[in-house]
Parts: sequence; C-alpha cells; structure tokens
Amino acid sequence: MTEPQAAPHRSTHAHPNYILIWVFLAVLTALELTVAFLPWSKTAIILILVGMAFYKAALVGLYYMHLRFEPNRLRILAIAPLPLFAVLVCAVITEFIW
Amino acid sequence: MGNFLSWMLPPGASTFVGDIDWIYYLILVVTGVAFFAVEIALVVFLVKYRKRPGGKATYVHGSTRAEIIWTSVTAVVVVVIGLLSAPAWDKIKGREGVPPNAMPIGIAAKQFEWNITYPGADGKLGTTDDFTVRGQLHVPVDKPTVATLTSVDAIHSFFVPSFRIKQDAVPGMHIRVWFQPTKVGEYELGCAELCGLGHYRMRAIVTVHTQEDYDRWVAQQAHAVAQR
Amino acid sequence: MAHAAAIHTEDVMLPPPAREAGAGVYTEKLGMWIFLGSEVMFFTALIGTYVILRFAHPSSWKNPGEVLNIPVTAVNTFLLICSSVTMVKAFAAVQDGLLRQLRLWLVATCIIGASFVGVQVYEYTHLIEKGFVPSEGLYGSTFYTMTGFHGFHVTMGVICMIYVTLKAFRGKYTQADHRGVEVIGLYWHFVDLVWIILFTIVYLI
Amino acid sequence: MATTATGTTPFTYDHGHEHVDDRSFIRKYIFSTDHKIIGIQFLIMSLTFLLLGGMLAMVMRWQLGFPGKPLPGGTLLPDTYTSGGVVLPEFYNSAVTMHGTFMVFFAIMPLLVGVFGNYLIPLKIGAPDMAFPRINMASFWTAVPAGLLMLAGFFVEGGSAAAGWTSYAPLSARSDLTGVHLGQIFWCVSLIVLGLSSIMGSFNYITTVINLRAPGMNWFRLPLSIWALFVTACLVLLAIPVLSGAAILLLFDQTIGTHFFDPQAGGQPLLWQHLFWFFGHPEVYILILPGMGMVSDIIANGARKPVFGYTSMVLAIIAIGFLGWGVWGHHMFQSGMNPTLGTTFMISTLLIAVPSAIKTFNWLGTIWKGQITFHVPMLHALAFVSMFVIGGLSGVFMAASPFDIYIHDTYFIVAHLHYVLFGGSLFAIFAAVTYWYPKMFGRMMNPTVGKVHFWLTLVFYNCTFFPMHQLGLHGHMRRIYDPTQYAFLKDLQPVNTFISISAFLLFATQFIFAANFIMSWFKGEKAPNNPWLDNGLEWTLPSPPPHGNFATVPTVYRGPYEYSSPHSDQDYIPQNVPTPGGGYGAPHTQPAGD
Ligand code: HEA
Ligand code: HEA
Ligand code: CUA
Ligand SMILES: [Cu+2]
Repeated sequence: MTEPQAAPHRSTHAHPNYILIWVFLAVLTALELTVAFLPWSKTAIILILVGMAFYKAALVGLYYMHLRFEPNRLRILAIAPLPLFAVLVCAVITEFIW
Repeated sequence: MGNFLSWMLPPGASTFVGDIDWIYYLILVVTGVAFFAVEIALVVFLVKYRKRPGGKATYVHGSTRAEIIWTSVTAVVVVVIGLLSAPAWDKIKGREGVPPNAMPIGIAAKQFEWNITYPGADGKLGTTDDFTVRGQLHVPVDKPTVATLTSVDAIHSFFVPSFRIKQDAVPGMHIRVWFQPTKVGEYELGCAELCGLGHYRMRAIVTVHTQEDYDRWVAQQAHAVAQR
Repeated sequence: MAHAAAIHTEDVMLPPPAREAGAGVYTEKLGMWIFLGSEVMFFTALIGTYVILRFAHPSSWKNPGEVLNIPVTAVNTFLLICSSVTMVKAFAAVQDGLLRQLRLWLVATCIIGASFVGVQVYEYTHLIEKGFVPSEGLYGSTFYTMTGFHGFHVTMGVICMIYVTLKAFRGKYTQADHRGVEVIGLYWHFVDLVWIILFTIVYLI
Repeated sequence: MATTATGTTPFTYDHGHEHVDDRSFIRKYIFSTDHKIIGIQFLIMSLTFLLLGGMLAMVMRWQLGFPGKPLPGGTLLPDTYTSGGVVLPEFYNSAVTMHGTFMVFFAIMPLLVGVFGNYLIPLKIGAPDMAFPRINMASFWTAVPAGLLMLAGFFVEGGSAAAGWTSYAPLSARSDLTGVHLGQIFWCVSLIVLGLSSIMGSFNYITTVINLRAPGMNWFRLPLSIWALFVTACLVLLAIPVLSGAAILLLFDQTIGTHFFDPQAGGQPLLWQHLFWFFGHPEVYILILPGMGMVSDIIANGARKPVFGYTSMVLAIIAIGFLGWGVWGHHMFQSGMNPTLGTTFMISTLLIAVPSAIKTFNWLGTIWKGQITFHVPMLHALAFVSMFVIGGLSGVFMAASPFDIYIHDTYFIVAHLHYVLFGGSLFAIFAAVTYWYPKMFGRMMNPTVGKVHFWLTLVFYNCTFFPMHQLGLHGHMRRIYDPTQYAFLKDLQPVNTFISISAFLLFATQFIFAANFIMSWFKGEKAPNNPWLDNGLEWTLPSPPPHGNFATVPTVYRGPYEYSSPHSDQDYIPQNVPTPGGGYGAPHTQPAGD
C-alpha cells in the first residue's frame, strides 16, 4: 500500500471539551492523593482509589482515544483482552486463599 | 518386549491403584471406541469413495442433525469422565482427603537426594526423637502415611510409580501428600521434575514393612541416632 | 485457463457487496488498536504479577510515602496528564486544518513527555542512592520492573513523537490526511492510561 | 454484518496500473516487503531450525537407546559436551531444552504462522499485500537474530539453556543450580526478541484480514485456512506478550537480582508456571489451528466436495480460540496448586475436546461420498486427521487429573505431544508445503518421491512415538539422561532401543523430503496456475504470482469449497467466476493468470 489512503476524517462530531477533561483528570489525581493518606480502613481506601483510577482511565479511553465516537466493533476489540487479565489474576489468587 | 506393549498398567501397591486405575481403563475404552470409530470410518471412506472414472462427488454442505448429535454425545461423554474422576482427585490431592490417623513424615528434596525425616517412637514430627535418613523411605503397610514435601533448591517431584502417586516439591512451599501402601516389598522412588544435572539419578528406595518390622526398624534407627 | 465453465443455474449464494466492510476504520488506526491489545497483555503479565505477589506476600510492601517520593511522582503524573491534553489538542488542531497549532501542540507534547522521563530518571537515582534497589525484596523488584517498563514505553513514545513532529514541520499532515497524528496519539494516550493505573497501585496503595 | 457496506473504510489498491518490477536484488529477495518473499524467507529459516531440532533429537535418542555408548562423531564435540564420545548429562539437558525450544518456537510456529500466514492471507483474501508490508519485513528480520542468539547459547561458557523448554523457575533463574548462566539469559532474550517478531506479524495479519478483503469475500466465504490463521493471529497477539513479560521477569531474576520467582524473598516459583502456561496452552493451539485450517482446504480439494459443516468448522475454530485460555492449569496438576482449581481445570480441559471432535467428524463428513484423489498433500492431510486423533485422545487421559498423577512428566506426555505436534502440526506442514509449493516456486514437486517420503514417514513416525505411550504407562519419566539408573526401567530398555532405531530411520527419511524440496526448486516440472483445480483466489494467479498479486481487484462470488456443484460442468468453480445470468455484483474481472 504505497499510495496514501483517502482521508479518514469526517468531522461527524464537534470536539469534546478536552480542556475540561484535563481539569477533571487533574482534580481526580489531587483527590486520589488526599484519599491515599486518609486514616480510613485500608480496604476502603484501596477500593476508592482503584475506582477512581478506572474512572480516569475510562475518561482517557473514551475521550482522548475517542472510543466514544468509534464504531462498536472497534470498542469491543479495544476491551476484548481485559477479561483475560481477570481470568489470570482470579485463578492464580485462589492459590493463596485455600 | 511383548508384554511392555500391552495396554495394562503395571501392578501397583497402594490404595490409589484402586482409585486411579479404573479411570484409566474407563478412558481407554471410551477413547478406544472413538479411535476405532474414527480410523475405521476413515479407511472405509477412503476405499469406498476413492476416485472413479466419470464419478462425481455428492454435493452436500453438511447436516445440522449429525452435527448436533456428535457434538452433544462428545460433550456428555467428556463431562461424565470429568464427574467420575473428580472424587478420586479430591481424595488424593484434596485437603480433606488426608486420613486423620496418617503417620506424618517429612520429605526434604534437594539436588539430588531425598532426605526423609521420621517421627520416631512418639509418632509426632518436630520432637527430639525425630531422625532423618537419606535415600530410604520406610513405611508400614496398610497404614496411611502423610508426607510434608519441601525443597531447598529447584523443584523436584516425588514419584512412586507403584503407589500411583506423584507430587512436586516446590521450594518455599510445604505440600502434603499421602498414600497407603498395600503390599510389603521394595519399590523405587524417582524424581519426575527436571531439577538439574543429576535429575536422572535422584532415586531412592521405598521399603514397605509390616507394622512389626517397621517398629523394629524405627527402634534400630533411633538407637543409631542415640549412639551418635 | 479453462475457467469458462458452463454454469447453468443461479448460484445459491448472495451477491457480493461493493466492498467488504472491515472494521469501519482505516487500516493504520485499526492496526494500532490491535497492537494496543497486545500491549494490554504485556502489562497484564506485569501488573498481574504485581497483584498476585502482593496478595501472596503483603508484608513485603511499605506504606505509601515511606520509601517512594509521592510529591515528585504526583508532579510527574500531572505532567503526563498535561502531555495527553496537548496531544489531543494537536489532533483536534489538525482535524480543523490548523497546522501551525498542530506543530505547537506536538512540540509541547514532546517536551512534556521528555520531562516525564527526566523526572523518572531523577526519581530512580535518588531511590538508588537511598539504597532502594531492584534487588530490594519483592517491593523493589516489582517497583522497578513496572515503572521501568512504563518509562520505556514513554521513551519509545517520545522518539516516535519527535518523528511525527518533524513530519508535521515538513508539512506532511493535512486536514484531509493526518493518520500519523491520530495513530501516535492513540499510543500516547494508552501509555498515559497505563500510568494512571500504575500510579494508583504502585504509589498510593 | 459483513455484507452491509458502511462505506467508512477507504479501500484503495495500488495496482490499477501495469506493474514493472524494477526493485534491486536486495529489495526483491533480502529486504523484501513482498509477503510472498517473506513467507519463503520464513520457510527457509524454519526448515533450517527443524533440521537442527531433529539433529538434537538424534543425540537424545542415541543416549536413550544406547546409554554409555559413544555417540557416532561424538569425539568431535568439545569436552564440555561429551567425554570420550559419550554424551554428558550437561549436553543431554541442553539437547532436550533446545530441541523443544527450536521445534516449538523456531520451526513449527514460524512454519505455520510465519510461512503460511504470510503467504496465504493476502492471496486468499484478494489483497495486494499485507496491511503493513514494512512491518512485515521487520518481523522476519527480528526473528533471524532471535534464532541466532538462541543458537549462540551452544557456543558460550556453560552451554545453552538446560532447564527444559518450559524453563521452570527457580532452576532456570539460578545458575548455581544448573551451571548454565549465559545460555539461560540468551534463552530469555531470544524469546523476548522473537516475541516482538511474532507480535509484528500477528497484528499485521489481523488488520489485513479485517480490512483488506476483496469485495464479496465476506466472513463466511473465507477459506478455513484463513479463519484458522486469523484466530491463531489473535492468540499470538494476546499470548506472546505474556511470555515476553514472564521472560523479562525471569531475565531480571537472573541478572539484576530481583526476586519474582525466588521463594526466599517471598517470590513464587508457581507464578512462573502460571504465566508460562497461561501463554503456553494458547501456544499449543497456535501450533495446531493453522494446520487444521489448511488441512480442511486440502481435504475438500482432494475429496472434490464442499467442506462438511463449514459454519460449525468456523465456530469450532473460534471456540478453541476462546476455551484455550481457560485450561492452562492442566499442565500444573501435580505442581502443588490448589486442588479445587485443579478440578475446574480438569472440566474445562475435557470440554475442549468438543470443538476438536466437531472438526474431526466434519473432516470425515467431507470425505464421505467424495471422489477422493490421493495426491501427496491429500495423503499428508489424511495422516494429519488420523494422527491428530491419537494425540487428541491421549490428551483426554491426562485431562483426567487423577490419572495425570500417574502419567504426568512421563513418556506418555512425550508421546502425546509428538502425536499432536508431529502427527498433527508437522503432517499439516508437509501437506501445506507440498500443496502450495507449485504456487510458491512455480514448479511441481516430484509426486513419486513425495509418496515414498510420506509412507516411510508415516511408518517410522508411528514406530518412534507410539511405544512411548507404553513407556509412560510403565512410569518412564521424561527428561532423564539415563533410564537404566532405575531398576523398573531397565526392563524397558529394548523398547527404548527400538524407538531410537526408528527415530534414526525417521530422521533419514526426512532427507528424501529435503532432496525433493531442493531439487524441484531447480529441476521440477513447470507448474500450471491451478494444478489441483482449487477454487481459491491464489490459483487464479500465475505461479508464482507477481509482486502486488492481483492485476485487478478480484470480486468474490461464493465460498471456496464449491466442488462438484451441480451448477457447473466441471467439479470446481473458482471463487471469482461470476454466475452467468445472475446479473449481480461487480462485473467479471479477468483473472490475471488467463
Ligand atoms: C499441537 C499441540 C497440542 C494440542 C492440539 C494439544 C491438545 C490437547 N492436550 Fe496437550 N500438550 C501439548 C500439545 C498439544 N496438546 C504439549 C506440547 C504438551 C506438553 C508440554 C510439556 O510439558 O512439555 C501437552 C501436555 C498436555 C497436558 C499436560 C500433561 C502433563 O504434563 O501432565 C494435558 C493435560 O490435560 C494435555 C491435554 C490436552 C487435551 C485435552 C487436548 C485436546 O485439545 C485434544 C482434543 C482432541 C481430541 C479429543 C480428539 C478428537 C476427538 C474425537 C475423535 C471425539 C471423541 C473424543 C472423546 C469422546 C473424548 N496436554
Ligand atoms: C514440533 C515439535 C517437535 C518435533 C517435530 C519433534 C521431533 C522429534 N522429537 Fe521431540 N520434543 C518436542 C517437540 C518436537 N519433537 C518437545 C516440545 C519436547 C519437550 C522438550 C522438553 O522436555 O523440554 C520434545 C521432547 C522429546 C523427547 C523427550 C526427551 C526427554 O524428555 O528426555 C524425545 C525423546 O525421544 C524426543 C524425540 C524426538 C524425535 C526422535 C523427533 C523426530 O521426529 C525428529 C525427526 C527429524 C525431523 C523432523 C527433522 C527433519 C527435517 C529436515 C531434514 C529438514 C528439511 C530441510 C529442508 C527441506 C531444507 N523429543
Ligand atoms: Cu530432583 Cu529431578
Ligand atoms: Cu495444554
């Protein structure tokens, strides 16, 4: 494929407010830093922190990597490997709790 | 060489023979049927449908019914094999499987030897009358023995073919393995996991005694230890 | 060749469409997404190892802040987030045909990305001076492996980013065709995304 | 879904014009971006490694069949390998390790994925080349240094890696346990580099299959070989990075003193096994799926009949691809893993027999009521079916975890793995090489020599590996240098000798193939475009096809298995021949080969 392919882009959607998302990410990071040092139970902190991390990751994926605006097949392809992570970690962790 | 090409398992000497061997024969029959069915069908088709001048192959794309039949039959057969095997697995390797009255011993594997610690007269490990013997596993007949397997270097694997038992010894882990011999005699213990240069000769002798013999042997060893 | 087979009746199959639909996105982008799938599995091995080892041996880990320098890393995290927004701004600019802005945003991304790597090197040297080395138990082993491979990805990203930036200066990207910008952007955001996870599980938990 | 054109995919080919090939020799044959040349490059590389792996197998068989006897030519080897010509345990262990590593990673995997993935995918889907030809070239040129590095292990101090192809930690992590330091490091680095090569290849294949199919080549008209290669590429894409990750951890344990697998510092030896087999089981399906796909193509062709149950064949491939991720624990039944986990893995492993059964029965269905031509590829394909069944069925014994207690790490496993890998994968490779050889090199292989090679291989192969089942049933451990150390194995020594002699004959037989391969390249009869009267798109092209493949984009009108259709006088209709009077689709494009 040496010839350049035709333009991929059709501006079907206006740009999302990228700056706003950046503010969101920064604020969430600040919040994380606070939560991490609160005198709460370790489990609660871990759950909250992981939840926030996933939320931030989702923001990046959906807007910066514009998964929100992609066809469904591409979205499925993007998250397809995640169950494998779950399978591996869940199975191996049972090694230590029997 | 003839009898080595038989499909029978060699004779065994522990209660696991009864738990395991029939599963083997069951699978042998099931897979044997599958094997002959497939291979005979293959050969018959090859002969019957070989190219003939002017012949034309039948134009078919498949049969949903046939498809459903062989898929579900195979699924049922394998699930049944699994369900039938599961109890033996739980009994041999499961935590609850170890009989409570089993005699405890310690087996420490290291390159390339087996060091076996016996509980001495009091029947308990971790007491002063324990003693350790290298390369010799002595156990009483018809009594369960539970060994705690450890390793100090590589992974080894405790394998007594006649007892139908095999269990890896992993450094950093204390793995319990149990067995109950059923026949007095001498057997071989081998290492089944590649553990380095001497893996092929990491061998020990298993001696199954009658209870009296065993007690006598323990007393003798304890005496030897006391002498030192 | 004797393809002129006389065919009597109509074929049972459906007529072919004008073209095959594919994934609905252009090839380079599809390729990058698929490649990212394999990156996910690479980090699955590393992060999975971390989660498993930590679960199995929790006492090997210190409380957050005891060994690792959280303020420095927080700044670094902020840097990476900034570089993500500059990247996506570059993409938005080229979509709108604003090529001068494209170059500016790309240069900014390169600089911020490189600073991230710089700060990480600084962090490493200090930790090693303090005696926290990769052979320091499971904590050191996992810390250096995971952050190190992330840093390696950022470094690779910066190198590719410089290449894309140079191409942008040579006017290779237009409103009509700017696949390179979008594709490098996907990689860049992915690396940012991994850091979001790593920052939480390595530094804060 | 594929029949609805969304119109969002830009779809252009760069071959609307007459092609003048003015590339220099180096660009054409060495640093080529042409998928066909890259495929052939992979073919040469992997056959070389097949030969090396085979030579190591001969060393092992000599030692096992005649322990303590000097290896013929053994005195020529360095003192660290042999003593007075007799193989040393050091050499034996590295021979086993490198035999497994070469065969799996540098012979069978590149043969199936690197050679046929490259060669067949663009041709069979009607594309001009891969989606990323330069990355494709890079993929080959990363594989070569990886192979050389692996080979270099033999020439450094301490010798090559010697912890088995599975490199279980901590044996592989601590040089004080094996005496091998550099070799073990080379093993890790080489596999990491090879992983890069495989990943570059696989995302290329996936992208190509998704986005570059010719008009009309919808998902359910893809040849099964392409389906299988597609699913395989997905497995490679997702499994190989896990191996790379694990190998990196192991490398760090070996070199910079980390403790991932070191129990003294809280590391977990079993973690290595989990990571390795999480990769490793999908890997063994990587090693069989492309074979299954290509064999399906060849069997339909040989039987002159449509593949029986095309849709369920596709679904079975996909099912194997999915289920393959959930069974890795069956390699670890005796490792000290959680027994409850063991039960789960036993059930999932048994279930994976179901899609394989579907495939087996459908192959039988395909030859049923056919008009079977026994050309050489067909012979190998049929041998594949009958040998794979033996290997698959022996897998069921091990899947039953209680019985695996007895046969784990014995020659029963060795028998199983050679039945699936040689009886399966390698027969499929023989079938595929002989089938596509005319397309690749423009010449026919000699069919008589081919048949001699086939029959001798089939016989000696079974003589070599079948008795290994019995060795295993008598408790013969694997990876042991000298079985006569054990009293219960001494009696089995005649079997070992018999196996060794068969193995030597098997090895010798392969030179018939090598000779046929090499001679036909220069002296073979010129091949027509479509020697097997196959429907696939590649057969509409000249042999060998020109750079850029199709002069005009072919349009596909039907699936690839329309043999003996009542719609045709002949017993085949190429996929790109329209149905007269059908009046639909794009106008008939003249195949380039006419
Ligand atoms: C191409 C490679 C390949 C393939 C396809 C398979 C296929 C299978 N394998 Fe194999 N396996 C290996 C390569 C492969 N394996 C290798 C290399 C090792 C050793 C690794 C090492 O330790 O070095 C190994 C080891 C291995 C083990 C570990 C043994 C041990 O170490 O203790 C197990 C255990 O369950 C297993 C099981 C299976 C099963 C159930 C299948 C199934 O997929 C098979 C399914 C097929 C059939 C069942 C036949 C067709 C079906 C019918 C005809 C229908 C009728 C059938 C029934 C009613 C049952 N394999
Ligand atoms: C596809 C994989 C494959 C193949 C083809 C083979 C082929 C052979 N294997 Fe291998 N084997 C493995 C994969 C394979 N093996 C693996 C994974 C292991 C486990 C390793 C471990 O335990 O770590 C193993 C282990 C293994 C053992 C067990 C060792 C032990 O546990 O101690 C033995 C013992 O007999 C053995 C023997 C043989 C023999 C005699 C052949 C013969 O079939 C060899 C015949 C020769 C050839 C097939 C080469 C011919 C090629 C040519 C002549 C080239 C043609 C060239 C041109 C056209 C240019 N193998
Ligand atoms: Cu110990 Cu092998
Ligand atoms: Cu497996």
